[in-house]
Amino acid sequence: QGTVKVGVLHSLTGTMAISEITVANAAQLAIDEINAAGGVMGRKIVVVKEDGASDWPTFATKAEKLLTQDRVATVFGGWTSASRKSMLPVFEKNGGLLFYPVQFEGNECSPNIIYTGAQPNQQALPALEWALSKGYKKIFLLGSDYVYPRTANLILKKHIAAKKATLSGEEYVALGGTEFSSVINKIKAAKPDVIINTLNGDSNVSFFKQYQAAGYKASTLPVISFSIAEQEAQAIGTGLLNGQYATWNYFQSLPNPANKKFVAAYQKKYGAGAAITDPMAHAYMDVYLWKAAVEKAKSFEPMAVRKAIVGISMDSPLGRITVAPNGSLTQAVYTGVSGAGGQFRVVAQSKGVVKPEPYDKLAFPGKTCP
Amino acid sequence: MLKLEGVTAAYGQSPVLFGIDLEIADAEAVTLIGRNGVGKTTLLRAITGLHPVTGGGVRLNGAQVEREAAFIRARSGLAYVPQGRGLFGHLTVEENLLMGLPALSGRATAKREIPDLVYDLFPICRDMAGRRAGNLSGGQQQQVAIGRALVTQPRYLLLDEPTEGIQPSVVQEIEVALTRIRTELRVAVLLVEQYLDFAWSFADRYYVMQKGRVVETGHTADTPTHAVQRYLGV
Amino acid sequence: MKLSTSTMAVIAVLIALAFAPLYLGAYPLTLLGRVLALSIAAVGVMVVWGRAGILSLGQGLFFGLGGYALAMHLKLVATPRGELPDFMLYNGVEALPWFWAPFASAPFALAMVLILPAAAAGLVAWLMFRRRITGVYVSIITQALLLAFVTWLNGSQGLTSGTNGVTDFQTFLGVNLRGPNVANGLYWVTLLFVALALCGTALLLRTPFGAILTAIRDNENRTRFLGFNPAAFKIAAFMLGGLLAGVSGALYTLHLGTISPAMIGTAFSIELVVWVALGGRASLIGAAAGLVLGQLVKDRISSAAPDAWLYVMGSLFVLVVLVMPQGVAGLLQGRRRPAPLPTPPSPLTREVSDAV
Amino acid sequence: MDFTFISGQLFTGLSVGSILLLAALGLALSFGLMRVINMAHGEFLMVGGYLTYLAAQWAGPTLGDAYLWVAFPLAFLGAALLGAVMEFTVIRRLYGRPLDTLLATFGISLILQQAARQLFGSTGVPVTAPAWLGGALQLGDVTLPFVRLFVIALALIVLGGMWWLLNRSRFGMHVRAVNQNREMAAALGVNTRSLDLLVFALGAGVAGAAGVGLALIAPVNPTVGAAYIVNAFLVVVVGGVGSVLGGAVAAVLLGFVTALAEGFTSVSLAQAILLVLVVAFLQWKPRGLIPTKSRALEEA
Amino acid sequence: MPSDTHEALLDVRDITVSFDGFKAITNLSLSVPKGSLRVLIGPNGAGKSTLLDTIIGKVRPDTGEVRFDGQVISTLPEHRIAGLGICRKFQAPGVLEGLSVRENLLLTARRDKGVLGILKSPTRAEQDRADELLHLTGLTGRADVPAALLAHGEKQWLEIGMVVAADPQLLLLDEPTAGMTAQETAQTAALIHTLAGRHTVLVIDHDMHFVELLNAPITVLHQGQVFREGDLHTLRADPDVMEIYLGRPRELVAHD
Ligand SMILES: Nc1ncnc2c1ncn2[C@@H]1O[C@H](COP(=O)(O)OP(=O)(O)OP(=O)(O)O)[C@@H](O)[C@H]1O
Ligand SMILES: Nc1ncnc2c1ncn2[C@@H]1O[C@H](COP(=O)(O)OP(=O)(O)OP(=O)(O)O)[C@@H](O)[C@H]1O
Ligand SMILES: NC(N)=O
Ligand SMILES: [Mg+2]
Ligand SMILES: [Mg+2]
Repeated sequence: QGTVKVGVLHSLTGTMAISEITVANAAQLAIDEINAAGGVMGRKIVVVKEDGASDWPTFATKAEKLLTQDRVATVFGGWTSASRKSMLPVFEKNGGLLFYPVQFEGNECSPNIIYTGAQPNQQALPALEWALSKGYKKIFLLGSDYVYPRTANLILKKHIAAKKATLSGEEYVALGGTEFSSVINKIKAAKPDVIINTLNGDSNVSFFKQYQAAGYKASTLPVISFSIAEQEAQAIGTGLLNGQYATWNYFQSLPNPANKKFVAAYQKKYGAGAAITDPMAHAYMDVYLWKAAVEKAKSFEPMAVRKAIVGISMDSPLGRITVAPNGSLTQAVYTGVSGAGGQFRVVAQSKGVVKPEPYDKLAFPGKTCP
Repeated sequence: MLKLEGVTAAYGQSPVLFGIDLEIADAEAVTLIGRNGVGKTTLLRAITGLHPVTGGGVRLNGAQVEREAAFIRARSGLAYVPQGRGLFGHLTVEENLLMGLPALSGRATAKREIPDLVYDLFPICRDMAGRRAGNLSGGQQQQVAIGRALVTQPRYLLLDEPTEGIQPSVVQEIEVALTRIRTELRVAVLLVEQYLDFAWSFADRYYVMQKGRVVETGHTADTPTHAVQRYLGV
Repeated sequence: MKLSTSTMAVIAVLIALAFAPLYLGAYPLTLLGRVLALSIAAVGVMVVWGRAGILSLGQGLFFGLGGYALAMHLKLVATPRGELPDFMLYNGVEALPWFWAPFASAPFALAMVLILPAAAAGLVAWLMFRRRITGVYVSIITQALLLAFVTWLNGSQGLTSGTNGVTDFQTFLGVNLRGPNVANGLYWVTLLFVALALCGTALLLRTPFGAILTAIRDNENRTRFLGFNPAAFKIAAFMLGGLLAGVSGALYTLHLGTISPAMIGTAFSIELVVWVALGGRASLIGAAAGLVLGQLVKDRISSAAPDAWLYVMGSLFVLVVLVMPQGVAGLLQGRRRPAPLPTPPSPLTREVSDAV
Repeated sequence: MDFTFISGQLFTGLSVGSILLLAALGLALSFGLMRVINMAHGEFLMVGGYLTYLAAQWAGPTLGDAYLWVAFPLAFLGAALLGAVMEFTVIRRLYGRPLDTLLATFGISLILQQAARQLFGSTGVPVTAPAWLGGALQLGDVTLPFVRLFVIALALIVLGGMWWLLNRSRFGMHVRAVNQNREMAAALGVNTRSLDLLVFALGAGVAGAAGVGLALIAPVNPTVGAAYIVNAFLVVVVGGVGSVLGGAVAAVLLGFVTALAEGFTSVSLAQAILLVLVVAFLQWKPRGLIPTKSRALEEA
Repeated sequence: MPSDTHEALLDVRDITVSFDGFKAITNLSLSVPKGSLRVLIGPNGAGKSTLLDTIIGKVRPDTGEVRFDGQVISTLPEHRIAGLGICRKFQAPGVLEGLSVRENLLLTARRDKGVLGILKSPTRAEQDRADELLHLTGLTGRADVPAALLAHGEKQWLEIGMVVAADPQLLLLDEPTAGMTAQETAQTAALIHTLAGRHTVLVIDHDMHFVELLNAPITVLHQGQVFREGDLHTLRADPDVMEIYLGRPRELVAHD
């Protein structure tokens, strides 16, 4: 009676743990804060934490467990699109609700998932716009070989063509790949103005080390990354990343009061130097979003919450956000430049907030969410 | 003096040796005979430390060694030529001989090289020095194996059926060589052998084993071979 | 035929399992069904490794072929007529690839669930055993082939949906996979297949086929000079292992509602082997039970203490190999028959043998 | 395809080859000689990487870029120590059972990865190459980064040392003898236990030192070892198990094949192409480039 | 003693075998008539085992060919050669260690050795044959013991039993008495006599007592070539044979 269970399902082990543990921490922080403030509709939140172990079927299995055995009211979790895709049928079958905090490739709108990370039009396209506005006309697309980079680049290519810019090359490296000699050689031959980088995880470390060894720097060939946030920047070593760009809906350096409070609280709990990233901020905010929706619906019933959540608007560390009918967020987009301590300084931002578009109009004409 | 006192040994749960007593004086030649499977090889392995004893004692020059590792016993002067010869097939003949040198570590007196006597006794060791030992024929391997045992400058030499598969003239050479080893180097020899004529002409004393036990012992000079034949028959 | 106590115990367990839906909750039942589906692959590992001595680290390849064969059908069924599967659309594929088309037919797809893995295993085995590749070479080659397959799956998103795998199925043979009673039905079907795999393999290994596999494992050359063609028997065993892995993959896909490269990769394939080692590579029941119990324990511990889990699993790998090389089953029957595996009898005589 | 690109790819082949070789060299001892399928080999590389990071942390402030010269001995000794512990507790019970060592060492690799994760966090740690390795040699239009040249040199030095040790030294002869017939070697006075320990530790140490080189161009994180392990084994198998030189040739060959495949198809396809080519090659030469008859391996 | 090739069951024609440039067999020809018993002796390293290796397909001749019953077999895969009815006992015993003694005999006794044929259980006749051989080799008490646990000599016996169980037309026995006692050697000789006639037997051994008991034509091999052919008595008197092979061993002195 006095409690409500929620699931937190991230990879705590395996390759993805590098990114997901801190995301789980951020969700936990929000839950702790809410509990300290009296809970949700008078009930304390009890967390059931599960490990997706960087293994997609494990995500599905654990989701099944959370929904059918623990009977949680909602789940916060997932990072890779693959993990989300494998959980999706489980949520649909059992009528559960999942908050997914990471930027993704769009092309999906399950009624059982709240996609709070950026849609392609909230990260990739604004980054392209910004690059073009800076006069970078020859664009090299580099990504990890999986769905998000491939689809994001498919969309980018349509827009590059439409904007009469030049695609000077496109390469994919297997997830976790560490060897970039050939890629750099190809880049050298292609002579692009800018690289749009959708490499994920550790590959970025190798790439930037080898990019620098080959004599490149931000001033000669800038790189705009979509999967490098403050935490990854620390791992790469800030010396290597200096002056490079990233585009997100959030940076740790955002000056808004909600963010100041969030950063302080997180660092108090997890260590003073802890880096804070866009997916973490989304995960943190997701918990508050869910709370608001529950209170609006006056019910923990997932489908009632899903219904109530549309239209909710709040001031979060990301700034002002609103939930659109398709279950994604209307949010602002920032491009930052990497500087000391792995922090990004915002150099450009969207005019106001950007509405989420799960299906890119150019790449997938006629497709919309039901 | 090499002395066994009530040695027992087993393979897993099944005992194979039941209290073996056996003694070899310095420079003595002793033969150990018995039918297939009575435990002769196991006994030699127990003496060298390659097979653990489950009871009893092994004394080497007065020291209890039954708990010592095989390499320690080798360094105290025990050399072994196993059934099947145990050469390092991928190493050359010369390297095989050199592999006898580690047994000299810790022995101050020893010269760390292959004694000329080895080449003298077994010219094949020189003729085939660069060949891979695994490619030699059986008889050639046997000679290299004994030669290698001599490189260790042993006081006790244990030989497991050294004439098995060896051509008659080489058997004779081996007999000559073993006799010289005994007399010139004063090495004691324990010879496991099925070839009775050879064993009898070589050894001073004999032990007969049956089903894991020593059932008879004596001097070869006093006992005609046919007197021990019954232990070897069906 | 008189039944031994162990056979009776197995039958009792199977009966108990058959009634599991009556006494297990929804999640435990789902979980049990899944690991039972996997145990069929474990039976295959037992044959290939436990008996024939071939350690394949690429069983995921055959598991995946079975799984993908079924998944392609399920995906086509879930796609509206005249349209392309969604992931193809997002990857700019314009027409249904030729090798997808026939999978629209259920009988074809079901046949492929059996044929594809068995044929692929046969081909791989033929390539290796024809050239007398043995031992760890086989392990490394199978792992490399699996990796190549996984890399290709990941890299060919328009054809395979890449990392995401094939997902979002709706119906199978007219049954709504998200319907209310599907769970029990699927569980029973799985159990039926497990029983079939166990009985069929047990019967097969009782014939001299089982003995010849052991003979080949111990001394391949000798069997050759006795007039047997070891390659043929090894290929047969490998195909059986592949077939069982394929069936297992298809059932698992049905259970999970998705199949993706991550499910069939090297980690999966090695884990499969380890659970078999835990249960007992020389024993059918041991292999299957090792997998089922191993997976259930994994589920428990990884929920309770995710950080500790890898330590537990890692230590388990080490301990199984060190303390019980014949697995739990080996411990149980240790009294009856000395295990010949761990002590190669006499390296001394072996070294110079004419490599028989 | 222009000349610059092609010469660039040739250099890529060489440097990929040198990395493969570095990753594989320790295996020449543990796998090539001792027939231990050490799936935790990658974790020795990882340990080398973390120790490089620590060396930079401790020695960096005082020594500056010279921290690298502290890193090599530290990584070598650290990994060797770990290898020794592993041999002492696990491996020595498994000689003659290569497939079992594979499983046990896979378990150890899981443990080491998790330990690294808990000690250093799942995010990798940054290692930056010394400034004097920062530049590049410019040959016409072709850029040869110093870091790459350094890694190639490192691979050559380690290769030469290992070759001498195994084929020319007394120690190497003992090692080969022990691994053919452990019992007989013991019966000849070789302390096989300590020799095994030494050899395995040495293999681990070599991997640790190689890890320093890798840390200069690749990430240092808990899973980095796993990224190299399969390729390292392929190098040994293609080269011919037991042959250090075969391994070297194989590494360079695989490097060139990779560079060609990456250059002329796409980087993502290259790995699959490489793996299939390796399997095809083994059809042709099942025992690798320089075969040694190795019964221990076949009888597994 | 050259024999008509039509009668010869085994006909080795002018073969040369070399290993890394070293010629183990040089232009060797040998033919063995059907139903006969032939003994092969010669110094260690003469190439005797290599000749058997070549017959069973373990090594391939560089030049020349091996014919069996008129058919060229030196190009066939090993199992096919065995399938034609050639079975060899190796110098070092090669039994199937993971199988029991009885299983060893049953497997070799099978007629159908194909993948599908193997699924049939052993026939009554095969089982009886196995029991008979267990008795003959003195291994009845060890029937259910894994062959790995046998002593060296017991393995020798088991392998002899296996060769007999295979019931081949041509038996190749490489030093069957190595490590046997004198009595066992005599038993083996007796056994071989019962086999000759129905089977063709080629025996290699260094034990002259045994060779004497076999009482069969002898071929002496030396440096990969046929050196002499004849009976034991003639050969013993031949100084060249004495020089390269027999030496002046004790038994010669004793018997002369
Ligand atoms: N590795 C082993 N495991 C189990 N039992 C064994 C093993 N090796 C030998 N035995 C058994 O131990 C007993 C003694 O064997 P051992 O080899 O010592 O006999 P042996 O007297 O040397 O015979 P042979 O004359 O045939 O060489 C035999 O009964 C044999 O079956
Ligand atoms: N695989 C091989 N590689 C290289 N040389 C070999 C190989 N096999 C045999 N030889 C060589 O061929 C020659 C003949 O060897 P083989 O084993 O046939 O002799 P053998 O007559 O059987 O001798 P033994 O009576 O000692 O058994 C020997 O000199 C041997 O070194
Ligand atoms: N959705 C992603 N970044 O995989
Ligand atoms: Mg013996
Ligand atoms: Mg021979």
